[in-house]
Amino acid sequence: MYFDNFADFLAMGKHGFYVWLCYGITAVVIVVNIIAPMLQRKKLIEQQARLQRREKNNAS
Amino acid sequence: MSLVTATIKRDLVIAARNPGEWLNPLMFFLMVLALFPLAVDPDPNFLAKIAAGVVWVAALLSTLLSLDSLFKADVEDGTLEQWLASGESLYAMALGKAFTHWCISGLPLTIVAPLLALMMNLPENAYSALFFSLLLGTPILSLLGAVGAALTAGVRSGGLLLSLVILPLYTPILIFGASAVYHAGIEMEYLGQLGFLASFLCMAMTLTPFAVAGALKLNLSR
Amino acid sequence: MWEALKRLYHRMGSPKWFYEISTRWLPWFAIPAGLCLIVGTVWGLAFAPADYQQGNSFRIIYIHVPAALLAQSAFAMMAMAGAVFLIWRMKMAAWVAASIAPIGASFCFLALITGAIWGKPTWGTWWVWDARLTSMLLLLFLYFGVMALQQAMDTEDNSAKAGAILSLVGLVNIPIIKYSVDWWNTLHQPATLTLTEKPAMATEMLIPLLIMIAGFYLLFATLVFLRTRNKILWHERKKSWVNKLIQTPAGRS
Amino acid sequence: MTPSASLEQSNRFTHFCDLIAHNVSCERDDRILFENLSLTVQKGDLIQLVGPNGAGKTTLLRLMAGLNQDFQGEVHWHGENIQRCYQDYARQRLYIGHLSAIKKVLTPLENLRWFVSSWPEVKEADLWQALADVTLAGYEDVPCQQLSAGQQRRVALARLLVTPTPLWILDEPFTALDKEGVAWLEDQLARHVAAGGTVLITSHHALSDIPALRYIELGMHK
Repeated sequence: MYFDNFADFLAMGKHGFYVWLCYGITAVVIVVNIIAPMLQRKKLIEQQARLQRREKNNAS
Repeated sequence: MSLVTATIKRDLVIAARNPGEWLNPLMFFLMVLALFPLAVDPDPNFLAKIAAGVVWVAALLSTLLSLDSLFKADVEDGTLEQWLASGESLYAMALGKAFTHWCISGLPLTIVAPLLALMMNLPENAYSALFFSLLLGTPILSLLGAVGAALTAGVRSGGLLLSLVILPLYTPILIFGASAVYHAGIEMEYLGQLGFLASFLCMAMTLTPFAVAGALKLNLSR
Repeated sequence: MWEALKRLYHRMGSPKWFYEISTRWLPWFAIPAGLCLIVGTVWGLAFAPADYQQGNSFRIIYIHVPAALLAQSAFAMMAMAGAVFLIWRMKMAAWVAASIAPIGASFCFLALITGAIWGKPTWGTWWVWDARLTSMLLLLFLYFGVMALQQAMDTEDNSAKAGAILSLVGLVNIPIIKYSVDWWNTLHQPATLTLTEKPAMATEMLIPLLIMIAGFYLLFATLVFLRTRNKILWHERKKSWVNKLIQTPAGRS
Repeated sequence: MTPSASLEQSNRFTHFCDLIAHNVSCERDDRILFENLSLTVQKGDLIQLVGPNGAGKTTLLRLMAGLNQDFQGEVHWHGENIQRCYQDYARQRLYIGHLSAIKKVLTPLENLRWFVSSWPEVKEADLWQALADVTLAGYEDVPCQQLSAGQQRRVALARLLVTPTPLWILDEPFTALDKEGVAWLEDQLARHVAAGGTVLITSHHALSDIPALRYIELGMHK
């Protein structure tokens, strides 16, 4: 480990704010990029399943 | 007379009968130029320093203004369909249209710009650079612009989209054009920049018509 | 050999095949991506030495550089997919291109924002018209243009074609833009402290960077898979294999 | 209108080749317009495509004209795919879409001159005669924006009289025409097929008896 203790690690030698801000934003962007298509997929499937049920009901 | 030359002639006649088509961008050019001294600083020395860039930015914006209508009317009234029906190459047609656009936007601008540069207190030795950089640069603006105009011709509010699509592609021309004028103003060599513009022009003349032709076909499939 | 390639190509063109293969491949991209990102981040943040000039702010490089690299190559990939669609009219390619666009744009945005944040401690200001940042900004505009066109036309096919044409024009222009911006930058700014340019990077700094780059590319592949799969589901929603898939609980996960 | 002229021309189109659609299928936005449709168009044919709105009449017409390449199957002319001999094909067929490609600031004569620019053999005097035949004598130098919709349509249709093509492909040509105009156009169609020409037409208008008339009905596919 490059840093002596955890507080030093957080402080990043006065640059903590910038470094952690960057990593934070990156994490948010990545998570949004992962979650968005997953939610979309869920919605798609639910929508399609509902449509199928309706068609089945209409047919019978 | 082939359809391409006939179309160039026809479009020029139309522009002659609708002077607004080429006068409005010119007026716009003048007005944008007038805004800078008002908004920033009318000090002659300061104006001389920014003149090169301002003239080029204004030229670029006013070209953009007239681009929106380049293909729109032709798409809407069926002219485009007739081009394709004629069996004439769309590549030649794209070059022809870009040429007409340059005749009614870039060419008048190139002629007028040195006069207007007086108002911006452009250094004396920069005039020839301004003229030649615009002479080489504005055709590229028309060619690249034709790509954007063809892509957005069928889109309802295409004007805004057009600028979004085209402006990033315009940056190299702006950089080299403005820098040629700036360098000439401080008595430095500027042939290099003009050389770049000339080579961009050659590239644009050979490559962009492909993209324009492809984009025009999109507006046909109905 | 040629026959095998042709067969592979035809299979790639089949949405069902792509969906099934991506189901199998997805973990093989997602898990290494996660591992690389975690290892790279921890290594880069905690174990790599600080830069002698920039101090710890230099650790932003582990995001900035991979994001910038990825944003550029994603544009190229998007243009290639667009070309495949234009030439062979393979719909799959159009869907892949449409999936890449927002992902590429978000990495481009990341590169920009991390560059700006990094600029504050390095240059003392959030934004400097640095060559790299400027061309990144223009790349972001290009992405926006492509994305806007991909939704602008009245039919989906035409929108995809328009986006593909612009991305190809953009691909030809990117080197020109980059060159001109570099040239302009050296002209107007005396060589000051640049963000990332270093003659040689120490190995203990370089290794986590390489890991992060690998992680970003793997993540990118995962994200493209996720988005393309959704597009397949939507376009093939009337086909029987999708219907079957929806009815089975396994298909939902 | 000059009845004697076209009778003399009887069988003037000796070189007409069959236009054949082989198993063409077309879908738009996941909807099948037609499937495995085959159609042979021979010398002297007058074929009217009929069917409800959205049945794909215009699409079929456009792909027979070579304007639309987004379909399965092949269209042959002269035994060759029309896309492969497109320039030759384009010179042998006249396509008039429902957009008339008339520029409003130009006069009928100027518009007509543009239309025929792909056929250098057409003489200026023919254009004047054609405009007189569509009862636009005296309007030659009036900008088209001052003409009615029907008159503008006549300008577009005046091309039928001057372009020397054996194959006419017309999309809804009766739109906006008055009674006399309709009669005139029907007469022209009859003359053209009698002279050995060929017509492919979409129209909701019921054509009066022309011996050569055939119908192709397009239905609505689900």
